[in-house]
Amino acid sequence: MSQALTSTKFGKYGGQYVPEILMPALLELTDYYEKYKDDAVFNAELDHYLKDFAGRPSPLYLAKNLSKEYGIKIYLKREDLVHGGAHKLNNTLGQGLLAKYMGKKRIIAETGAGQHGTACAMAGACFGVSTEVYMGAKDTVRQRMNVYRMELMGTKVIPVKSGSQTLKDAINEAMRDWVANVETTHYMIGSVVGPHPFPTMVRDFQSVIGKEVRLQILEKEGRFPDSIVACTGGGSNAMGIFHPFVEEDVDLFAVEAGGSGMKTTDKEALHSATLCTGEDGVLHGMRTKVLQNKYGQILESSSIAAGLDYAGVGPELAYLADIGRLKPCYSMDSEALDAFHDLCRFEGIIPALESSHALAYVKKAVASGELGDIVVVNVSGRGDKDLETVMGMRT
Amino acid sequence: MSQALTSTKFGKYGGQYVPEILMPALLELTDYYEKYKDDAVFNAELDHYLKDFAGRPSPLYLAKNLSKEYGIKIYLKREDLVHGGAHKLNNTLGQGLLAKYMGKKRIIAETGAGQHGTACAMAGACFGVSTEVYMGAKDTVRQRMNVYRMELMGTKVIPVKSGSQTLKDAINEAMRDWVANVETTHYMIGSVVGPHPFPTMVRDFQSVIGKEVRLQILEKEGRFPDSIVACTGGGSNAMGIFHPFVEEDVDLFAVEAGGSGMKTTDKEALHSATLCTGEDGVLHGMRTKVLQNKYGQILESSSIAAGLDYAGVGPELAYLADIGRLKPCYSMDSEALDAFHDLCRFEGIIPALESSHALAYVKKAVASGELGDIVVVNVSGRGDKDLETVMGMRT
Amino acid sequence: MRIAEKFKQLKAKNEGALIAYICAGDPTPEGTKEYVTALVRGGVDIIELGLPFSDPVADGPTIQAGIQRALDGGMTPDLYFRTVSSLKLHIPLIVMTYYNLIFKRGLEKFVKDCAASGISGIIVPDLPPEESGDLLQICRKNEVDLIYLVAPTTTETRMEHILAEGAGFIYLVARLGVTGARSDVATSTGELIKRVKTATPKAVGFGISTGDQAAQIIHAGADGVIVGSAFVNIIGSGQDVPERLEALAREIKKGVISN
Amino acid sequence: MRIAEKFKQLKAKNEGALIAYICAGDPTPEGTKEYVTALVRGGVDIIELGLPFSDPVADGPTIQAGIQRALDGGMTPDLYFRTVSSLKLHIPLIVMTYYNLIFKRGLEKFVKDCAASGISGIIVPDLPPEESGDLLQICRKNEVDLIYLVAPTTTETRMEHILAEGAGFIYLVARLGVTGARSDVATSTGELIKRVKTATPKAVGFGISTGDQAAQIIHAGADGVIVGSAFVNIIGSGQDVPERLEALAREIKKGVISN
Ligand SMILES: Cc1ncc(COP(=O)(O)O)c(C=O)c1O
Ligand SMILES: Cc1ncc(COP(=O)(O)O)c(C=O)c1O
Repeated sequence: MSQALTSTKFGKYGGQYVPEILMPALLELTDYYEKYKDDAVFNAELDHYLKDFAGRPSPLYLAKNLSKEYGIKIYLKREDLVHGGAHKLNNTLGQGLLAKYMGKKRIIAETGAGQHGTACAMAGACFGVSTEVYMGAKDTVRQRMNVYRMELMGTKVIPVKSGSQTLKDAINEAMRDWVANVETTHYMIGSVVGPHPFPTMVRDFQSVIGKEVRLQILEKEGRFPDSIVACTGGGSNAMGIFHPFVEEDVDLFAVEAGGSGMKTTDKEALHSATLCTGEDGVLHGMRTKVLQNKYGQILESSSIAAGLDYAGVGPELAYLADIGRLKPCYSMDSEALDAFHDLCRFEGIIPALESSHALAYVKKAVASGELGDIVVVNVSGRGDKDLETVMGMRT
Repeated sequence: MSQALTSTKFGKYGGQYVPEILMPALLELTDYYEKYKDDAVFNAELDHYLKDFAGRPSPLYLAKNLSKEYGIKIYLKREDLVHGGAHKLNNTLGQGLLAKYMGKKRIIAETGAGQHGTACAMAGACFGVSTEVYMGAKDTVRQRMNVYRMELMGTKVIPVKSGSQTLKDAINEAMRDWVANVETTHYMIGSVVGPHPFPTMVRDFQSVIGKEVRLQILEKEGRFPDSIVACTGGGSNAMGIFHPFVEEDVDLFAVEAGGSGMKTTDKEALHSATLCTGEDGVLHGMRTKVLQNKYGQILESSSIAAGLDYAGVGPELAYLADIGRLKPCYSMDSEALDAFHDLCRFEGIIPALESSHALAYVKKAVASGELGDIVVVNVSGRGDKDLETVMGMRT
Repeated sequence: MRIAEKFKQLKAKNEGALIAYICAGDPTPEGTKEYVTALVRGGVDIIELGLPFSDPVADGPTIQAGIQRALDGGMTPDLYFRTVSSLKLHIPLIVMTYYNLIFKRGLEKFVKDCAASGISGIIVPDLPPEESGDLLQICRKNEVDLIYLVAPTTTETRMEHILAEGAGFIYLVARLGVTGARSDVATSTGELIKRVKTATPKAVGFGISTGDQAAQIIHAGADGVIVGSAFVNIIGSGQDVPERLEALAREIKKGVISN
Repeated sequence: MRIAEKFKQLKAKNEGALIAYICAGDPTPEGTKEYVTALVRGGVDIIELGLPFSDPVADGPTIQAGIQRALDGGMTPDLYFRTVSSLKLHIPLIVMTYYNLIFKRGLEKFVKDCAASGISGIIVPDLPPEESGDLLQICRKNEVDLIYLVAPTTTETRMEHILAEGAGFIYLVARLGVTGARSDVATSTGELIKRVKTATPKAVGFGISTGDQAAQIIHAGADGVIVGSAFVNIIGSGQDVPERLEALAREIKKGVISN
């Protein structure tokens, strides 16, 4: 078993910290994934759905007005234009198709704000697989439109009343369901988190983002960008755009949510900056950086951007941060809001609050010169889902 | 002047029924449009924005599940994936760029549900032109999220308190503004309506839809479809997809809103089926089919789909209907809702209620065989904007 | 009475014309007769009686409100012609309305109804010369004047054409914008009056509400002024309407004869 | 007392083992001592004392609630070891917790604290053998048993490996799912018991709450049963807790000796 072991980790991070019941399912999933990952038929079918259903490739847009405003050449990777309004569908189409190939009759998933849940519902309807999504009871109230979107597409949304009734608890509950129904059910994790093979598999499915950027930026600039900036919750949009550049001379910036302040108490963090401030731990099946107290109890994280509000982070990001290949950084709630307004006003694009964290970092980092001359920012999603939140901030 | 006259009409429809003040502006606009319409630089710039900003080309998606369900091969033209969530941006980018070339400092527009207004706000921000949008006061309340979207992008939304406080009155008010500020201001009409050159110009800007379909369907089927179905309010998404096929052997179906019933009183119509039931008249600068009472007073129209809720229709559609080149038809509110749910459930795509009228017609027309074997349906927009409406219908 | 005749009379007296607009049926069909009478008492030379249309794009808030009151009060084209027939005025009467009401009634019938009910001119603010060929022919046949508008934006070529076709008087739009009372006279107004070179009388409208403004405009070379919103405002107030209509008419009329 | 010794004693008496789980600190640290004593009085052979973790993915609603009460009551790893040290039991004590608490404390320190406070075994439901190499070595060095779980889904190859490594007893997961009391015995349970061929004692957990179920399981060839949710339910009720814990323990114990 030590052979499989080596490939489950990124340095010391990653692994498979799950109940014994699930181990065979993870091994089965790994086998199927290995088998289809480079399979021509599988990839042709996936490409078809990415193109005609999801609307890929998403554009790489030179934001002229914002570039002028911020004083650096800014390209926006337009994941906001992907069906459903975020990069999340890249992953659910990949996993959905794999689940179909595996003969799974049922898909379960967790969701925080509802973006991943919506993407699951879309994939579920598209592939005709019955889908159930766990969502913190608090989140089902805060994001009732997304609940409704999922229901419209035939997905059952199950409110989770345990713990803090948010994303972390939804993951816990989805894992419990998986433990009970592992033989018929595929658990569709929504980011580069969880036990192996999820972090690798989700990264690969999301790498379509970075692969497109490679071609697009060469066409537009004849060279790679100096830097790439992406917001980081679990880290899937970040790894998706970073991965194809890891071997290149391009600086990578993973922007976490600084929340309302970089402080923590014994039970909660006022932020979600796991790479920046978390400590090594084991959560949701993986070893990674975790927001935890001195005993190892997981903290409740927070952020104005529901999609970044997570106490863990993908193990590969923890590894890349450790070896200095990416720079972990953060933007505060207020900075993200400011950048949100900038992109709306200067470019006519309403970004997700998650993506606004990446934009905010560009705004403040320009002065230091660390971003170079040309930066690509991953606009991981559109902000329509955030309008109520932003309206609530108006004074 | 009789020479210009000939080109302003489609048969007996169209023309320029506007106050004298505006005539020179219409002539100027016509001149500029004639000049840039085939200009290589203008078109290269427009193509750039359509591609990188708007996300074109939009996919042509074979809806396998729905095809099976309805019993006919259904392709969906995915305008729902265009930036902003509808086809409207194709037009506002075109007019916005033209306004910039014309040196206009200000853009005004009318909007009903807010889709065209949002598209104007996007174009305005993108091109850095100050933008103001007239919107019926009732609509500003019903569609407050769209009001907020426009405001976020720096557009001023002006509530119109006259008349029925909806789209018709917003158009009236925008025309009044234009009359007062015609020298500095471009009036960005949102559909193939209004005085010449708008019906022609907007059709041309929207024709990108049909041009893409030509290439896409040839690639997928090696032939043109038997029929194309599009919902019709003002008629811009319909003309946009129809126009490149008018000379081909493809049947065209313009689906109007049958509302809650095909009846009218002296003041209002329970529907918006102008092509189907309207009579010749003159409204908003054009001669066309109009919903009016026996004296020629314009009726208040109605539809569950705000974007179809209009008492007029583009003059070219009236002409094509008269000569038998397109078939006017309608779907009721309830049929549209039913088709809306079908597309959500079977395909994981939430269509706009406008577009749902086109889908509903396909559902009921299949039996007659009039659609042939392969139909293309224009999914003119996404339904996120309609969730509140549909939720309100749940019992 | 034909419009040309009226202008000839006034010219003889060296007076400018006061043309008063109110909307038929605002707020009731009966009210209109009373108000027209009051205006005539006040010295108005020509009455321009609006036939209310549901979507009056050339009108500002004041007249829109008047039109709405008229529609709510039940005014229709049929009733309009009956009302007009019963007026029995000794001054010219002009109908001002939007094209769809004419179109829907049928051009021929509409113009014949005008002629039969004593209307001597038609103003259609949304019908530029490009679209008015049919109506013009029918008007000529029936000896009803189709009155054209010119605006500060009207180009020279268009101006020539309009002046060649226009009958009754030329309606000079004083400023860019819609109808509505203003307190000043736009500088563009004087320029426009100079640009319009024609033997046909020139009357200036849009924004005139006082005797002073009227005097300035006549002084600048116009043959008459058209006043609408100022009267409709009074009707809208509902207070001492006939008396105040008469008084305002008298004041403005003083302005147009003061030269 | 070492776990193996306990099983040997029971084997000699031809008795099955009753292993009782409750969560330390539920609902207060003091309560735990009282409840453990009650369970021992009821005839429990081994105590499995949960160290509460914030995110217990392998546990069902009943035990989650117990864990939440314990955390709210202020239970921490430090306090846990102090509490355990003061228990002074004459039967084996096992800690059941999730890996992050062990990891955070430091594997070495955690195991030493176990040994020092009289804990003879460790169960970590989210630590499969693939990830447990380090902990296993440290456990062996400190003579603490690392108890492995096998499940109905465990394949033959994995089973072999687990049986080779496991110490104390093998924890057989009776059914797919999380902890929680059930009224039946899954058919998969019997099959699993047969599949697990080892000299190490086999104890079956997940879903057992009655003496009848316990009897069936022992009859099927297991060496012991693990009962958790049924006890935690009693604690959750807050009513006559010690008495009812003791009574239930006695009933189930009767089941495991009835063979
Ligand atoms: C738009 C958007 N961006 C980013 C994220 C964060 O996820 P990840 O870090 O996996 O990209 C989310 C999660 O919901 C999201 O909706
Ligand atoms: C999604 C969508 N479809 C259709 C329409 C109707 O407009 P048109 O008939 O001009 O395409 C609208 C108008 O707002 C719309 O938003």
